[in-house]
Amino acid sequence: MATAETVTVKEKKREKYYVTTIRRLFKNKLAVAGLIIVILQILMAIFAPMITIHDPIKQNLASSELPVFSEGHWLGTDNYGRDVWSRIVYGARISLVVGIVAVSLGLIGGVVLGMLAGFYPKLDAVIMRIVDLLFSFPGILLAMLIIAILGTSLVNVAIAISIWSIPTCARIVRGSVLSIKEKEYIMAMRSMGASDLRIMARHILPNATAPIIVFATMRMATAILSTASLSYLGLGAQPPTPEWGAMISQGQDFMWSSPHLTIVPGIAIMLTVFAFNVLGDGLRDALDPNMDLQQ
Amino acid sequence: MVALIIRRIFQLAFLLFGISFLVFSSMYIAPGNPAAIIGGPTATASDIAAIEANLGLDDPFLTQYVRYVSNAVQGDFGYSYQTSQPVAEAIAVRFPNTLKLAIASMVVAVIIGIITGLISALRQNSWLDASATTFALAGISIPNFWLGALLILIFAVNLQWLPVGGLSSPFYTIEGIKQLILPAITLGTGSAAMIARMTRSSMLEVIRADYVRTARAKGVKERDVIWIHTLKNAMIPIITVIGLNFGFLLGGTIITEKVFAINGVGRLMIDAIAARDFPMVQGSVLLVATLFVVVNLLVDIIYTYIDPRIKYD
Amino acid sequence: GGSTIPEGEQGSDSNAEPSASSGENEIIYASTSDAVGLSPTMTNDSVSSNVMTQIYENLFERNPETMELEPKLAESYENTDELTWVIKLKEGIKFQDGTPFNAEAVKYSFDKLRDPATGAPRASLLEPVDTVTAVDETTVEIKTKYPYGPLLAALSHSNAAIISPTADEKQDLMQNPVGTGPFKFVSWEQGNQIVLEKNADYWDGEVGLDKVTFKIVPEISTAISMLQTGEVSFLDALPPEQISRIEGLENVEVTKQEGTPVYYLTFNHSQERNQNPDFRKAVASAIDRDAFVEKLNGLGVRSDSVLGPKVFGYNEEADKAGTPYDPELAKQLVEENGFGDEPIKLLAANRDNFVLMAEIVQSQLTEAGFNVEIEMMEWATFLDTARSGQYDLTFLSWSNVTSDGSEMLYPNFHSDNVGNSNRAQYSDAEFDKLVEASRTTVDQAEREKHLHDANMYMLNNDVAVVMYHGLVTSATDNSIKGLKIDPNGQWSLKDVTRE
Amino acid sequence: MAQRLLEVNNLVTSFRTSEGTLQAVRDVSFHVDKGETLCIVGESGCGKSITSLSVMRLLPSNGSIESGEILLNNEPLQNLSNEQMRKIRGNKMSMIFQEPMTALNPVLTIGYQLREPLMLHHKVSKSQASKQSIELLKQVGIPNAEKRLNQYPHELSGGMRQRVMIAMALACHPTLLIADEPTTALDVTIQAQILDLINDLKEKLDMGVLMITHDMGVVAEVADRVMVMYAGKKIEEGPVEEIFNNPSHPYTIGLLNSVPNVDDPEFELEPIPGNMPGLNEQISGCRFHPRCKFAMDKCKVVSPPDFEISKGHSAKCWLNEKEGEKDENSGRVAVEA
Amino acid sequence: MKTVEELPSKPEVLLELENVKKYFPIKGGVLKRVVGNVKAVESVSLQLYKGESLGVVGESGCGKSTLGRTILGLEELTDGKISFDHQEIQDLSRKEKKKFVKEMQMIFQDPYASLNPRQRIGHALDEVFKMHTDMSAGERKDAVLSLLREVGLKPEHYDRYPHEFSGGQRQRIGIARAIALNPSFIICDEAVSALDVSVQAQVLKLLKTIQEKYNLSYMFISHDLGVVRYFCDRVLVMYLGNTVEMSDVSKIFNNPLHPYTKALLSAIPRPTVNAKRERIRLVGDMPNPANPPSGCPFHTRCPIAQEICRVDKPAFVEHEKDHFAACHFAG
Ligand SMILES: Nc1ncnc2c1ncn2[C@@H]1O[C@H](COP(=O)(O)OP(=O)(O)OP(=O)(O)O)[C@@H](O)[C@H]1O
Ligand SMILES: Nc1ncnc2c1ncn2[C@@H]1O[C@H](COP(=O)(O)OP(=O)(O)OP(=O)(O)O)[C@@H](O)[C@H]1O
Ligand SMILES: [Mg+2]
Ligand SMILES: [Mg+2]
Repeated sequence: MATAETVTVKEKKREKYYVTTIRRLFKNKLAVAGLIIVILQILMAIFAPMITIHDPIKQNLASSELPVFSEGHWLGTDNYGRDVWSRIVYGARISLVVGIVAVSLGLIGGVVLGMLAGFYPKLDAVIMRIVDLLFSFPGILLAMLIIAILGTSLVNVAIAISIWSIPTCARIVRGSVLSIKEKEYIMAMRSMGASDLRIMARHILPNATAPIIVFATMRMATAILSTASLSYLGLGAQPPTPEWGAMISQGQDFMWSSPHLTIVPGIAIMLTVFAFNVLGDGLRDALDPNMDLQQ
Repeated sequence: MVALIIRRIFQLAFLLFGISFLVFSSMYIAPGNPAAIIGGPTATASDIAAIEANLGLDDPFLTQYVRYVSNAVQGDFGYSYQTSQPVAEAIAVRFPNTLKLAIASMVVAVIIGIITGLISALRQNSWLDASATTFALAGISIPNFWLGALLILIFAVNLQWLPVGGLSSPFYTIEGIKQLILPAITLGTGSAAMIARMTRSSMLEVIRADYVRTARAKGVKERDVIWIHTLKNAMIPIITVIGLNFGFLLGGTIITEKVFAINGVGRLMIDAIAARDFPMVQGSVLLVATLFVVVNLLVDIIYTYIDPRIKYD
Repeated sequence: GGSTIPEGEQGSDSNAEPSASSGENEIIYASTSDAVGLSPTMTNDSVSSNVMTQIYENLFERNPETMELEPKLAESYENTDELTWVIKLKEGIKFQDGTPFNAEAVKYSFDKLRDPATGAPRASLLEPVDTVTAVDETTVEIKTKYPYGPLLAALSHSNAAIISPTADEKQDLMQNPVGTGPFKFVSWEQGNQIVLEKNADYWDGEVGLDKVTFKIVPEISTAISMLQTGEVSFLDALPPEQISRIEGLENVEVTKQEGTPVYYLTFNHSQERNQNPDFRKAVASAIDRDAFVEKLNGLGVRSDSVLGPKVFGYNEEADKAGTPYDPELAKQLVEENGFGDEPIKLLAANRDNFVLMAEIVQSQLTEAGFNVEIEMMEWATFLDTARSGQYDLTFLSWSNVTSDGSEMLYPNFHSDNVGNSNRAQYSDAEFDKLVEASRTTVDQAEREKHLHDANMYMLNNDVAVVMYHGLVTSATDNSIKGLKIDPNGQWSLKDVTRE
Repeated sequence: MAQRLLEVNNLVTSFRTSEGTLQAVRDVSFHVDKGETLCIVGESGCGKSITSLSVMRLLPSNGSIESGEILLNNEPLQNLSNEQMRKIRGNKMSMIFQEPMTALNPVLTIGYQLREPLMLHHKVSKSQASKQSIELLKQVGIPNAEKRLNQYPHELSGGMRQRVMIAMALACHPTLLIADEPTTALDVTIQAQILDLINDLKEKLDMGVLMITHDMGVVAEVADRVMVMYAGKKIEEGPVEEIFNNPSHPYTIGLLNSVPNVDDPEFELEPIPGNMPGLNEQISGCRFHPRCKFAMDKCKVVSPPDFEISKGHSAKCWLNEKEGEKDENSGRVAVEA
Repeated sequence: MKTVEELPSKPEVLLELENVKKYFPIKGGVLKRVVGNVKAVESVSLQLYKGESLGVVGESGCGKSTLGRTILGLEELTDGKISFDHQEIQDLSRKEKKKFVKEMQMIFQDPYASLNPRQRIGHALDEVFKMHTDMSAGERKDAVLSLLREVGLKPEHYDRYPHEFSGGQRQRIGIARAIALNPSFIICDEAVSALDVSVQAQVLKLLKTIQEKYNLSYMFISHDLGVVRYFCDRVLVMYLGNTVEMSDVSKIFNNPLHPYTKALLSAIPRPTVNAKRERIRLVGDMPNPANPPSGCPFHTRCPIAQEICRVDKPAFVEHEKDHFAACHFAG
C-alpha cells in the first residue's frame, strides 16, 4: 500500500544558492558575454602596467593626434601625444570605480528614500517633495557646494554623482514598494510579528530588484560621463590623470580632426554599460526563483 | 482630483520655499563673488565694493534672503546681476524654446521608445530584441554633443536638408519644424532608450496576463490585443519614466541647447551659475522645480485615466 | 532687413534662414556668448564691447596700423599743464536719438562712469581724473589728481565711450543703447541675437552695411558649421583646435594678425618658496614655450616680453630677454635645491587655452623633477582663489583694451593691487617705482622707456613666464570685404561691405 | 442521437521548458454534443485547463499541440489560419476563465469589453452593441445594467465580475461554451446563481457546455456526462449518475471520498495519499499506481487501456478488465488466472 | 468528531470578543477628512473555547477576513474588547503584544501568495524562530526540519522555493509556519478554499491531527459549508459585519434559525446526483457596508421580512440553549 512517503518523487539534488544562480547565469549567453567583458575590464584595470607599453601621462608633443592603428600606438595618440590605449586601460581604474561606487551610493540613498516613502504613507509626501527638490537642484551648483564644503577628492565625485541618481531611483523604488507591500506575504510576515525593518529589508527589497537593476545598469553610463564634467570643475580626477569621461569631453575639441579621441573612450563606456546591462538582466533572471518555470 | 491638485499646490509652496533657501545658501557658500565677475579682471577693490553695494550684496545673508523671498512672494523675482534684466522676463523669453524642444524630443522619444520596446517585448529573446537592446544602450551611452555634431555634419552641412541651429521660427511653420528635428533627435535618443527598456519589461509583465488571453478568446484582432488590451495596462511605469524624462527636459538641457544654439532655460541657468547671478539662478531653479511638480501632478492625473483603480483620496 | 521693420516683429523674423537674409547688405556675426548689456558705463566684457563699438564712439581711438592714438569724436587736445587736458570736440555730430554731441555729453558720460553711486564696474578707468568741465559747447577740460600719462589711452577704452545724456535719462542704455556710431540699435532677444541697423545720418561717411546681427552660438564647432552653410558670415577668436577645419572651408577667408592678449604663467609671489629666485629660474628654464606655441597651430606669437608687440611700451629687446628653455639647468636646480620634494599646486581655470597650458607645463615641470598637481576650477571660483592667493603657480591672461603697457603692469603687478587685480601677489618696490613713473609721466617717449625697463625687470627676475601672445583672428564669408580688426580683438563694421 | 458539437481525438499537448519538452495532456479523446454539459474533473495540475485551452488554440507561448484532432461541427480546427480561428473564438466558441478577478481587463470599462465581441463578430454599431450589452447584463442578473456599462471591473463585486465574464462569453450566442472553474472562490449563494444561469442558457440556446471543476457538488448539479483526468490522461468517462453511483477507477473513488458530505455528520474524509506526479516524472504503467491502494504488479508495468463498464462509461484501470478480454490484453495475467 | 457536548462540562474560554467593531474610514475632501466608514465588522461578540474549532461563514465581503485580521491586531480595532487567555489585548503596546503573537497565528487563503517568492521555505521557517527565540543557528535548523516532518514534508524541501511545491504542499508550509511557535489559537482564513478536493482533504486531516496533539483552537473561515460541517464544532454566521447566528454545527445545519442561514444552506451544491433541493433565492446583492440598511441588515433581501425588520435591529440572543440568532422571527 502506497503512502505519502513511498511516492516515487524524484528529488533533485539541491545545490547551494549561489551555485544555482551562477548555473542559471551561465545559461544566458548574453549575460556570459557581459560577465566576460566586466572581468576583462577589471583585469585590465588591475594589470594595466602589464598590458601597456606607454606611460599614460607621458606627453610627446611631436607625435600628437596620431590616428588609430598607427605604429606603436594601435589606438592612436591624443592632442598631447599620449597613448590612447594606455589612457583607456589606466582610465578604467577611475571610471569603473567611480561608476560603481557612485551608482551604489545613489542606489542606497534612492532605495532608502523610495522604500520609506512607499512603505509609510505618512512620509510619502514629505519624502517625495524632498526628492523633487533634489531633482530640481542644479547639478553644477551641487558640485560647487561639495567642493566648497567637502573638498575635491574622488570620493566626493562619487557623492555628487550619487546624489544626482537619488531622485530617479527613489521614484522607481517607491512605485515598486507601493505594489509589493500590498502582497499577502507581507501581511503574513506582519502576522508573524516581523518588524517593519525586517519586512522592508528581507521581504520587499528582494522582490523589487528588477527595476532597480535596470535603473542601476543604465545609470552607469551617465555616471561615467558625468565624472568628466566634475573633473572639469575641479572635482575629482585632475588632468593628466586618465579617465574616460574626461577623455571624451576633451576629445570634443578634436572631433573633426581626430574623431577617435571621442569614439574610443565612447566605445569603452558603451561596452561597460552594455556589459553591466546584460549582466544585470541575466542576474535578475537568475535570481528570480521562477525562472525555471517560465522556460 | 481637485483635492489632489490643491494639495499639490500647497506642497509646491513649501517645496519652493525650501529650494529657494537651499539655492540661496549654496550660492552663498560656494566660492565666487558676483561683483568680482561683473568687475572682471581689471576691477579694483573699490570697483567691487561699489558693485556690491549697488546689488545689495553687502547685506547679511538673512537680510538678503528675506528680501528675496518677500519680493518673490509678491511676484517680483528680481533683476539679473549681470544684465539687470528682470528675471521673470529673461526666463519668459527662453522658456518657450525649452518647451518646444522638450515636447519635440519627448515625441521622438515616445515614438521610438515605445515602438522598439514593443518590438523587443513581442519578439522576446529574438535578434530583433537584441538589436533593440543594443540600440537602447547605445542611445544612453552616446554623449549628446557627439550625436548632435554628427547629425549636424550629415544633415545640415553635407546634405543641407536642415538648418544647423537656432530655434527662431514658430513651431507651426515648416522652417520651425525643420529647426526642431535634429535637436529633438539628439535629445530624444537617451529618453527613448529608457522608455524602450521600460516598455519592454512592463509589456513582458502583462503580456501573459489572463485578461489578454480573455481578449484573444473573444476573437479580438491581434493589433487591438497589443495596443488596447496590453499596452494600456503596461503604461503606468512607462508613464512614470516619460514623466521623469519630461520633467528633466523641461529643466533645459545644456549640451543640446549649446550644440544647436538654442536659447533655452538650461543655458540660462548654467550661465547664471557661472556668473553667480543669484536672482537668475533662483528664478530658473524655481521654474524647474515648479515644472517638475506640475509634470508629476500631470503624471499622477494621467495615472487615473490609464488605470481607473488608482485613487488619490 | 531694414529700418522699416517694426521693432517688435524683429525677433521672429526669418533671420535664421541661411541665404535669404544674409544676402545683400547684412552680416551675421556668431558670438559664443551673449552681451551682458549695451551701456558702456555698466559693462566690462568683450562681447558687449563688440556690439557697443558699432553703436558708440570714443573721443580717441588707436589706429590699428600705426598704434598711434588718434582723435575720433575729439578734434584735438592739448596739455595746458601736467594735470590739465583740454580737448576740442568735433562739431555737428548728433547722437542716434537726435541729441547733439557736445561737451556736456562728454562730461555727463565721464561723470556717470566715475560716480560711485553708479556702481560702474570699470570706474577705476578714470580714477585719476579729478574734474571734468564743459568749458564751452565744443571744449572739455579734464583735470587729473596727479600727472597721468595713459589718460588718452583710457579715453579710447570702450567703457569711456560717449553716451547720449537724454537717452540715458530716459531709458536703460543696457537694453536700449544710443551712441554716435555707425549702427543703430534695433532689437535684442536675450540669449539669441542682437540686431543693429545702419545709422543713415552717420557723421563720418557712408556706412557699408544695412544690417548687422550678433547671433549667439555657444558652441564654436556649431558656429563653424553655420559659417560653412552660410547661416552666419563672420566669426572671430578662433580656437587653435578648430583652425585647420576652418581653413579647409572653401567659402571662408581666415585672417590672423598680432594682438594684445598675453598669456603667462605666474608665481604666487606671497609664498616663500616662490620668492626664491632659483626656484623661479628653475621653473622658467623647465618650460619649453616653443613646443607649446607649436600646439597653437599658428595662433600664438612666441616672445618672452610681458608687453606684447602691439602694446605701447614694447621693445624688441625684450623678446629674447626671458630665461631660456634649458631642461638640464632646470633639472640641476631642482636636484640641488630639493624643489621636487614639496608638491606644487598648479591652478588653472577651465576655459580658453588654460587647460592646454596647464597640461603641457605640468608635463614639462614633471620632466624637470618638480612634483606638480593641476587643480582645475570653474571661472568664478578661479577668480576668487587666484585673487586671494590660494595657489602656487597659475596661468593668467590679459587682453589690453587700450594697448597701453601701464594698463597691463599696474593692475596686474603693482603692489597697490595685491589681493585684487594683482593676483600674482607681486610686490616689489623697485618695480612699483618704474610702473608709477610710466603712469605719472605725460611725455609719451619717456613713458615708453619706463615701461620697457619695468618689462625687463620682470623678465630678469622671472616674475612671470610668458607663454605666448595671442593673435586676433577672424573667419569671414568670402563675400565680406573691408573688415578691420584691431589688436585688442575689436573690430568696426563701418567700412565693411558684402559683394 | 444528439448532434456532435465538439470532438477531440487523441490530443497531446506539450510544453517546452528548461527541463525539456513535457507533456501536459497525454492522448485525450472526448466529445461534447449539442445541449449537453460535459464536466472535466481532476486534481489541480492534471491538465484540465490545458485541454480546454488547446481546444481554443490559446496555449501559452511555450505550449503546442503535438498531435491529435479537434473537430468543431466536424470541421478540423487545427487547419484553420489564425485569422479564421480568431473569427470563431468568441463567436461560435467562447470561454469563461478560471479566475474572474484577473480575466477582465482592469483598465477597460465593462461596456467596452462587452461590446467588443458584438462589434467584432456581428458587426453591429456601437449604440446597437450597447443596447445588446445591457440586455446581456440583465440576462445574467446584474441590476442597474445601464450604469454598469461605464464601470470598471474593480468597481464590481466578485460575483458580478464573474457574471460579466459569462455575459461576455455568451454575447454572440456560441454553440460551445467552455467554462473553466467558473465558480471556484465564490460563495455558495453566488455560485448557485451562476450555475442556474448557465443551465438556463444551455437549454435556451441548445448550447454545448464543457465545464471544468473540481467541486463534485457542482458536477452533480450540472453535468450530463463526466470525464475524470489524472496526470494528463483521461482515466474515466461516463454519464453523471454512473460516475457518482458506480465509480470505476480508484482515483475517482478517492476523489469522491475526499469531499466532505454536508448532510452526513458522521462522514469521515479519506484523502488520496501522496501528491500528483510532476510532468517530468517518468512513471511506468498506470500513472496512478504509486498512490493506488489497489495497485497490482501489472499496474506498475503496463498502462491500462479503456475498459467499457456500461454504455458510455469507460475507465482506464485494470480492475475493470473483464474475464473474457484478459487474453487479448495481457497474456501474463491470463496465465496467472 | 467532537461536539460541544463532548467537551469538558465547563469549557475553558480562550478568546473572548465583546462588541468588536472595525470600520475603515473613507477619506475625502482637501484635508482628507473622514467622510464615512466602511463598516466591515459592525458588532461581533463571541467566546471561543480551548480546543474547539469555530467556523465562520457568510457571503463574500461580509467581514470574515477583517474580523480575523482584527483579532490578530493586523488591523486597528475601532471599538470593543478582545481578551485572550483572560487578558485584554486590544490596548497593549507592540512590545507587550509580542508574546501574544506567538500564541495567535494565521493560515492564509492563498498559500502561494502568502510566501515570499524569493525566500527558500527553510529560511522562511527559520526566520520565525529567529524573530521570536534565542535559538542558535543549529538549533533553529533542527527545529525547522522537525516542523517539516510534522506537516508531512521532507528535509530535502528545506532549500526549495515556494513555486517548486504543489498547492497542498504550500499550504502545509503555511501550517508549519503557523504552528512553529506552538500557538494555542490559529485563524484559518479560507485556508483550504484554494485547494482541490483531494489535497483539501489531506490538509483538513493534518489540521485535525495537530489540533488533537496540541489542543489548539481554530477560527475557521470558509465558504465551503461541507468543509465547515466536517471540520468545525461550532459555527458563526455573519452578514454585513454582523453576527446573525451561532451555534453547534449540528444545530446550525439541522435547525437553522435565521433566514439568511437557511438561504445559505439551501444553496450548497450536494455531491449526489438528482438530489432535488428547494433553493431559497436571495434577491439583489449585498448592501453597501458603507451605507448599511436601517433595522435588520438583512431585511432588504429577506424572504420573510416584515415592517418591524426595517425599523428595529434584532438583538443577537440565545433562542435555544447555546443557539444564538439575530432575527425577529427566529425559529
Ligand atoms: N506555460 C507552461 N509551461 C510549462 N508547464 C505548464 C504551463 N502551463 C501549465 N503547465 C503545466 O501543465 C500542467 C497542467 O496544467 P493545467 O493548468 O491544465 O492544470 P489544471 O488541471 O487546470 O489545474 P487547476 O485545477 O489547478 O487549474 C500543470 O502541471 C502545469 O504545471
Ligand atoms: N483596507 C480596507 N479599506 C477599506 N475597506 C476594506 C478594507 N479591507 C476590507 N474592506 C471592506 O470591508 C468589507 C469586509 O471585507 P472582508 O475582506 O473582511 O470580507 P470577507 O468576508 O473576508 O469576504 P471574502 O469572502 O470575499 O473574503 C468589504 O466590504 C471590504 O470591501
Ligand atoms: Mg486550471
Ligand atoms: Mg476574506
